Amino acid sequence: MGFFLETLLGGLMAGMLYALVALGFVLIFKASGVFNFAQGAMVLFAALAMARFAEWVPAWTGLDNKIVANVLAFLLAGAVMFVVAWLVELLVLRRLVNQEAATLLMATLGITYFLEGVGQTIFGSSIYKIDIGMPKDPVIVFDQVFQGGILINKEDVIAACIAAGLVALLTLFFQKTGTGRALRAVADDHQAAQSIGIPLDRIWVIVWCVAGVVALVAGMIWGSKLGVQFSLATVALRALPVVILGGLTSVPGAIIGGLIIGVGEKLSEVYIGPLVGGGIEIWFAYVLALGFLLIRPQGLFGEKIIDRV
Amino acid sequence: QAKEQFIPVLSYRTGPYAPNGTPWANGYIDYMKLVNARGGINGVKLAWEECETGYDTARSVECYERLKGKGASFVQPLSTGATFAITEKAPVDKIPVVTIGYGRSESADGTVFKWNFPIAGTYWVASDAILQAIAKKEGGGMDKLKGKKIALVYHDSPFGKEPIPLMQERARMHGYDLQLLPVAHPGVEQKSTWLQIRQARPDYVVLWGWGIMNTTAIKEAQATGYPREKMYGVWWAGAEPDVKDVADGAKGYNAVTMQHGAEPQSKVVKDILAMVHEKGQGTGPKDEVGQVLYMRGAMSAMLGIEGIRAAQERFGKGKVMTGEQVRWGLENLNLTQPKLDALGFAGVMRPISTSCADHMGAAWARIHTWDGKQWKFTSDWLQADDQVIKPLVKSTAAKYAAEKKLEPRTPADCQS
Amino acid sequence: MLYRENGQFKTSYRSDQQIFPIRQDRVVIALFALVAFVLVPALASDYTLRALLIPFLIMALAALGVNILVGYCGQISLGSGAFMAVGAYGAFNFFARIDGMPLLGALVLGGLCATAFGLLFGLPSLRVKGLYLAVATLAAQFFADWMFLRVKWFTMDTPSGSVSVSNLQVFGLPIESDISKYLFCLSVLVVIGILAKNLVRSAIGREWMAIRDMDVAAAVIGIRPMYAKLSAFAVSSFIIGVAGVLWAFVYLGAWEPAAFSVDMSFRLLFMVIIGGLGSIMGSFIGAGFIVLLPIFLNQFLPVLAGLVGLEISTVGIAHAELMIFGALIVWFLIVEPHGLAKLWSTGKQKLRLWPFPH
Amino acid sequence: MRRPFGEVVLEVENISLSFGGVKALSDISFDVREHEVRAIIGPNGAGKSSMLNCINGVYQPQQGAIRFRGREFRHMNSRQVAEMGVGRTFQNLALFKGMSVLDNIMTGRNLKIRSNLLLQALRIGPAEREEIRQREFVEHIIDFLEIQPWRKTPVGQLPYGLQKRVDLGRALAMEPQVLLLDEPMAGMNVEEKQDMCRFILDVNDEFGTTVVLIEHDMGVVMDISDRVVVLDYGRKIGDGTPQEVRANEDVVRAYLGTSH
Amino acid sequence: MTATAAPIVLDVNGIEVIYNHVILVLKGVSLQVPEGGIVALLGGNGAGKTTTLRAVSNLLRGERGEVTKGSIELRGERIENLSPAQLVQRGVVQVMEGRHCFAHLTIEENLLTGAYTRSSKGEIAASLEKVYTYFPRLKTRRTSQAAYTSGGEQQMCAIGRALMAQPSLVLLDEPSMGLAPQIVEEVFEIVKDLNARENVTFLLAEQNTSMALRYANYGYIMENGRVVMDGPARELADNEDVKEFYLGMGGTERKSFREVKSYRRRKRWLA
Ligand SMILES: Nc1ncnc2c1ncn2[C@@H]1O[C@H](COP(=O)(O)OP(=O)(O)OP(=O)(O)O)[C@@H](O)[C@H]1O
Ligand SMILES: Nc1ncnc2c1ncn2[C@@H]1O[C@H](COP(=O)(O)OP(=O)(O)OP(=O)(O)O)[C@@H](O)[C@H]1O
Ligand SMILES: [Mg+2]
Ligand SMILES: [Mg+2]
Repeated sequence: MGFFLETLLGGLMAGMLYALVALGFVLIFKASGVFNFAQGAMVLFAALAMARFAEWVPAWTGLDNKIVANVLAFLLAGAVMFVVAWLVELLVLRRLVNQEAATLLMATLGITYFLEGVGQTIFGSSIYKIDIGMPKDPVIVFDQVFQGGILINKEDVIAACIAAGLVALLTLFFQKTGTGRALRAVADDHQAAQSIGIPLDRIWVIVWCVAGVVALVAGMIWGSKLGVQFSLATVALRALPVVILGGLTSVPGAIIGGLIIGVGEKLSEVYIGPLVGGGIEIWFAYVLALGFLLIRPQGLFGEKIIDRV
Repeated sequence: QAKEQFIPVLSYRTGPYAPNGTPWANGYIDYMKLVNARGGINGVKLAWEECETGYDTARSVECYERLKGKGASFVQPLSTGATFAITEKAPVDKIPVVTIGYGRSESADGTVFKWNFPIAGTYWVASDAILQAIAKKEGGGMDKLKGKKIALVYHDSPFGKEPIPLMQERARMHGYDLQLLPVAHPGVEQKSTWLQIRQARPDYVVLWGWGIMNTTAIKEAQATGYPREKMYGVWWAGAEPDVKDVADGAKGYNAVTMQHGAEPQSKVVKDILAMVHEKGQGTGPKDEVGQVLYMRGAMSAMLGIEGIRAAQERFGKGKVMTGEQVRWGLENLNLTQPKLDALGFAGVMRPISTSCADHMGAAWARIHTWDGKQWKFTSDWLQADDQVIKPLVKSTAAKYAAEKKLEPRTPADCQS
Repeated sequence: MLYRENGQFKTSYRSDQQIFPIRQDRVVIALFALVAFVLVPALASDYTLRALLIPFLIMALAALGVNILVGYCGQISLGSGAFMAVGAYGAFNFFARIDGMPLLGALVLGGLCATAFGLLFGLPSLRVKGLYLAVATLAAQFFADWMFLRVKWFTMDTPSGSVSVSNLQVFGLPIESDISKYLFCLSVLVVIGILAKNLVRSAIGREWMAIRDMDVAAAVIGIRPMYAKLSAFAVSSFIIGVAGVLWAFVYLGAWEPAAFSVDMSFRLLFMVIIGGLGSIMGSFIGAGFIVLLPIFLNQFLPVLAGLVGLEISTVGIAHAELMIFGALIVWFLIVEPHGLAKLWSTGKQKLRLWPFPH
Repeated sequence: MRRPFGEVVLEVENISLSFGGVKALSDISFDVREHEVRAIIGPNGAGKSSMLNCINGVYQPQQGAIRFRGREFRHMNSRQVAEMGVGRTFQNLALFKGMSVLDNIMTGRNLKIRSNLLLQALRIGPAEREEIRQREFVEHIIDFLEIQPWRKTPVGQLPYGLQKRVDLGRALAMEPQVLLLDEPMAGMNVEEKQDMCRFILDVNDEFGTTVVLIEHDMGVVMDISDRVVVLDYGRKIGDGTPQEVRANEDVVRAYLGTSH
Repeated sequence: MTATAAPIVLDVNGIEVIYNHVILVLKGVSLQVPEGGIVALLGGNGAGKTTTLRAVSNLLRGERGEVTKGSIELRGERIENLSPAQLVQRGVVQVMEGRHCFAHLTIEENLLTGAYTRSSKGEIAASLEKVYTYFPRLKTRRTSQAAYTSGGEQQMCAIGRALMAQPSLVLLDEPSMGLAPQIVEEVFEIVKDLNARENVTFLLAEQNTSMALRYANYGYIMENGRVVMDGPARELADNEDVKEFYLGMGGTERKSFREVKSYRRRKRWLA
C-alpha cells in the first residue's frame, strides 16, 4: 500500500513536469493551429541560456550572490526567448500565413534544427547545471503508518507547485484578457482573423514569447533535475501523449493529461513492467492516450473536431 | 609527398551523448598529435579526419564509408550500434575494427572475428570485475554473493544488454538474485526504475549507462535515498561528466575502470600538455586533459597506433601500412611494461598482448570511486575470470559463425 | 520555349493517361534511367554508391510509402520507423529460420509482415484523426522498439538484440558488391515506384485523396472510408516494410532496433513534407534533401570556410550544418509551401511560358 | 407543358431531427416522383440542407423513415445510399481541394469501377480499359459543363462559380437516379444561372434523372421546378406546384416577403 | 450623387496581380470609390472580383498572390504595404467570400471577435445589439458553434462580424450568396442604411446584378482580369448588353430560365 501510494505520488509529480512541457505545445497550437515541433528545442535552448547566464553573470559582474545571479540569468534567458519569438515571427510565421498545418509543422522543424545549432554554438554542448537551490534529498513521511514510509521528493513537490501556478496564471490570462478568443479565432482561420483586424504578427510574438517563458520554466526545472544537456529536448516526446490526451487546445487539459499519463506510466512500469521485461512505460503512455482517444477522439478537453458538409 | 598514415576518427560532439563523446575525441586526437610531435611512427606521420556521427548508426556508416576511401588503417566506430554494422563491412573492406572498451564481447575470439579488436577489455570483463569488487566488499570470494540481490539498471540497447549473459551466468554459479531494469534512451526519465529499486532494496545496483542516463540515475538514487556506495557503474558510467554536477550527491559512487582512471599525473598527459597544448595545438580545454574519458581516447588511439607500429616491425619500418597489415599488427600486439613506460603509460595500464585466438589481450580492471571532487582508485587490480568468460566467448562466437556459415580460421591463417 | 507541349495533341485518352504525357518529360526520364542504370554504376565511386546513393534510394522508397499514407491519404503517421523495423525483423526471421529462403521472398514476406502490423495500428484511424492519429502511430513506434528489444524470439535469442545477415543473392547473383547492391535497390525502387504511381492515378488513389481532402463528401459519393484508409495503411506499410528490409539487409547488414527509432519516423515524415505531400516525385526529392544535404553541408562547409581563410572545428561544422539545414527548410517552405516537387512543377510552368514572364 | 411523372422514387415520412436543443426538422413528409424537379425552399436555417443530409445518410434522423423505390432505410450509411443511385452537391463547397478538376469528377465514377487494387497497381488489362472508359464518360461531363480549359487545374484555384460546376460534375459522374442539389447556383450571375438551369434541365430530360433542388433564387425555382416543398424552421408549411406555393400565404409571410 | 463629386476614398490604379508567381489574374485594374459611395463590382465567375478586393484589403499574401504593378491608395495614402490589421484600424474591413466564420467559436464569439480593434465595452455591446436587430436569426443561434449553423446563418455572421469593427469602408464579397430573398433585401437595406446614416462607404462584388445595380451608385464590370465597362449604376442597368448578360432580360421582359436554350453562346466585350 505504501509503495502503491509512493508510485502514485511519483506519477503525479512526473505528470506535472510533463504538463509543463505540454503547456508550451498547447499555447502555440491554440494560437495558430500549429503543432510546434520546436517546443523541445525551445526548452533546451532556454535551459542552456539560463544555465550559462547563471555562470556568466557572476563572471561579468563580479557578483557572488547565487540568488541574484539566478534571477538575472532568468531574466536574461527570458529576454533571449523574447528575441527568439520575435525572430520566428518575423522570419518564418509572417511568411507562412494561411498555409496548411503540415507546412507550418515543417517550418517549426526547421526552427528546431536552427535552435539546436545556434543554442549549442552560443552556449556549448556539454552538461551544464542549473542550481536554483532545489532540495535534493528525500523526505520520508508516514513511516509509522506504512512500513518504510512514503518517500516524497521535495524537489518534485516544488516543481509541481510551480507548474500548477503557471497553469493558473495562464488560464487567468486567457480568460480575463479576451486574448483567448482572438487566439482561437486565429487558430481557426488565419485569413478571416486578419480580415477583421487581428494583428497576427503581434499575437504570434506574444504567444511564442509566452511559450518561450513556459519553456524556460520547464527547462529550468528539468534542468535543475537532470542537468542541462541536449537530451532535454527529448522530454518533448514524453509530453506528446499528454498534450494529445488532454486535448490540443486545452490548458487545463495539459495538466489533467499530464497527471493521467504520469500516473499511468509509472504504475504500469512498476506493476506490469516486471512481468514482461520492463521498459514499457513509453509505449504504455501512448497506448493509454490512444485508449482515451478511441472514446473521445478530440482528447479529454479538446474542442470537438468539426466535420460537416 | 611525405608518408602519412591515415586514421579516420568517428566521433560525436553533438547530440545527446556529446558531453561524453567530446572529451574522448579530444584525447584521441591529442594523442595522435603527440605521436606526430614525437616524430611519428618510425617517421611515418599520422593524418586523420574527424567525422561527426551524432551517435547515429546510419550517420556513422556514412562517415566510415567516406573516410575509408582515404586509406583507413583502422577504424573505431565508438558506438555499439555502429560497431555491429561496420563489423559486417570490415572483412570486405579489409579494415580492422578497433573497439576499446565497447562493442561486442564475443568478438574477443579472433578465430571467428578476424577483423575485430576489442583490445583491453569487453563488457563481460567489466561486469565480471564489478561482481568481483562487490564480492570483495562483502568480504571475500564470489561465494559471498550468495543470496544477495543485485539490480542491473541498463541502457535499453545492445550496449546495455551486453553484460546480461555474463551476469546471468554468474548468478547461476553463485546464487545471487539478478533484477533487470531497462531504461529507455536517452535515459532522462527513471522515476519508475528507482521506485522499483526502492521497493526491492537490492544490495547493489550495477549501472550500465551512457551520457545523461548516468547523471540521472545518480540523481534519482539520491532522491530515493539509495546509498551511492552500493552503486557500481560500467566504465562508460564512471567519468567526470557523469558525476560533476551531482558533486557531493555522488559521493561514494563507484565505477569500474578500463585499467586507467583519471590520470593527470601520468607521463603521457604531461607530454601532451608540453608538446601539444603548450604549442597551442590542444584540441579541447586544457584542464580536462587527463580526465577519465580523455584518457580513454588517448589510450584507444595509442592501442591502434601501436598496432601500426607492430605491423611496421614485420612489414617494413617507416612505411605506410595497409589495413590488412595493421590487422596483423593488432593481432600480434605485445605491449610490455617497458614499452608502456616509454609511451608514457606507466601506471596507467598493464601490459597487453594479443594473439590470433585472443583479440582482447588483457582482462584487467580496477574500481574507482568519486569522492565528491575527483575519482580515486579504491581497489586493487582485478582480473576477469577466464574460466567464466572464455566459454561464453567461445559459444557465442561459435553461434555467430554458424549463423554466418563462417569457417573458423585455420592455424595457417593465423600465421599469415 | 524549350519546354512546351504545344503541337503535341493527344488523340486518345490512353495517350493522355500515360505516366508522362509530355514528350520532353519522357525524354528526360529516359535519359535519367540511362544515367541511373548505366552511367552511375560505371562512374560513381564506392563512397558515392555505398554511402550516398544506396541510402538515398532506400529512403526514397520508404518516403514513397509514407507519402502514400500521409500525402495521398492524409493520415499522419509517425510510426514509419516501426513499419520499417517490422519489415526488417520479419524478413530476417524468414531469411534466417527457413533454409534456402530467397532474398526476394524474404523481401516480400517482410513487406507483408509490415502490412499486417500497419493494418493493426491503422485501425484507430477509423475513429481518430489528424494530429491525434499521430499518437496511435507513435504507439506503434514505441511498441515496436520495445518488442524487438525485449522479445528474444524475434532476434533469434542474440543477447544484444542485434542481428545480421549475409550471403544475399537474387536469382543466384550475389548482392555483395556496391554496384550490385545499388542496382538491386534501384530496381526495387523503380518497380515499386511505377506500381505506386499507377495506384495513385487509379481509382484507389483518387479514393485516398478524396478521403484526405474531405472525408464526409467522399462518403457521400460512395467511397468507403474504412476501405480507403486501411488500404492506404496496407499499401504504405508494405512499401515502408520493404524499404526497411533493404535498409537492414543491404545498407546496414547488421542492425539493432535503434536503427529504426522514432528519429527515423520523423525523418521520413519530413522527407515527404519538404518534398511535397501527395507527389511521388516529391518523395524522391525530399529523401534527397534530408539524406544528402546534411552530408553535403558537412563536407562542403570546411571547404567554404577554407576559402575565406577560416578553419572551423568539427563541432563548429556540426552546428553550422544544423543551422543551415534548418534555415534551408524554412526558406524552401517560404518559397513554396507545398514542397520541393511543387517548386519543380512551378519551375516547369515558368519554363513553359518562357521567355515571357507570364 | 408539364411532363407526366412516374411513380414515387423517394419518399420521406415523418422525419424529425434535432441537435441538442435545436429542432432542425420536425415531422416532415414529402415525396419525389420519377423524373421531376422537386425544389425545397425556405428561410435560412429552415432545415433544407439537413433534409438532404438525412436523405443521403450523413445525418441519422431520430424519427421517421425514408423510402427509396420502396426500400426503407433509416440507418443506412452514405455509401449504401450512393450505391442506390443518389448523387449530391454541397452548399459549402465540398470538393477535394488538392485534386484536379478531372480527378474530382473521376471520383464520382468510383462506384462504377470494378477492378481491384492489384490490377490497378499493374495497370493492365481490365484496369486500364476501365480507366479509359470512365475517362471518356467524364470527358462528356466536362464538355457538357464547359470546363475543358480547367481540366488539370487543382480545384482550389478555381473561382467560386466554377467550383460549383465541378461539384455538379462530380455528382453527375455518379449517373445518379436522384440528384440532390444544394444551392447549386449560389454565387453566380444571371447568365451563369441560365447555364446551370440548362444543365439541370438537360440532365433531367436526357437521362431522366430526378432532381431535388434547394435554391434561394425564386426566379429559378419558379421557372424550372415542377413541385416545391417549403420548410420553415423545421416545419413544412407548403407543398405544391410553384404557382400554388407562391399563392400560399404562410409561404409568402415566412419566406418570400412581399416583393415577390 | 456622381462618382466625381465626393473625394475619393479608395483609388486603385492599374494593378496587376499574380498568384503563385506564375498566374497573372488582374491585368491592370483601375477603379475609384468615392467617399460615402456604394460601388458595385460586377462580372462573371473568374473575372477577378475577389482578387481585386483581396488586393485592396491586403489579404493576397495568404493566397500566395502579390500586386506586381500599379498602386492602391486609401485617402491619398499608399496601402500596398500595410498589414490587413493596420487597414482595419484605418476602417477598411472585408467580408470574405465563402463565409470564413471561426468554426469553433460560437456565433456571438464570432461577432465579438469582430470588435477586436475596439476597446469600449459599452459601444461593443451596442454594436452587438445592432447586429442582432439586423439579423434576428443570429440572436436565436448565438450560442451555437459557427460550424454547426446553416450556410445562410454563417453568411449573416460574416457580415455582422465585419460590421462589428465599425468600419468606414466595407469590401463586401458576394454578400447575398446563400441568403434567402428577403434577407438579401435586408442586407442591401442595411448597406443603404449604414451608407446613408453613418456615411459608410461600400465596395461590393456581387453576382446578384439587379440588386447590386439597384442599390449602388456606380458600377464596374470586370471580365478576365480587366475592367471592361464602368458607369453610374443607372446607366449600366439600361445598357443592352448588361441587360442581356447580367440581368437576364430579353428585350424588356425577364427571360424564363426554362426557356433559355442557347447556353453555348458567349458574347463578350473581349475576344
Ligand atoms: N450538425 C449540426 N449540429 C447542430 N446544429 C445543426 C447541425 N446541422 C444543422 N444545424 C442547425 O439546424 C438548422 C437547419 O440547418 P440547415 O443547414 O439545414 O439550414 P438550411 O435550410 O440549409 O439553411 P440555409 O438556407 O441557410 O442553408 C440550423 O439552425 C442549423 O444551425
Ligand atoms: N489562390 C489562387 N491561386 C491561383 N489562382 C487563383 C487563386 N485564386 C483565384 N485564382 C484565379 O484567379 C482568377 C480570378 O479569380 P477570382 O476569385 O478573383 O474571381 P471572381 O471574380 O471572384 O469569381 P467568382 O464570382 O466565381 O467568385 C480565376 O481564374 C482563378 O482561377
Ligand atoms: Mg443549407
Ligand atoms: Mg469571387
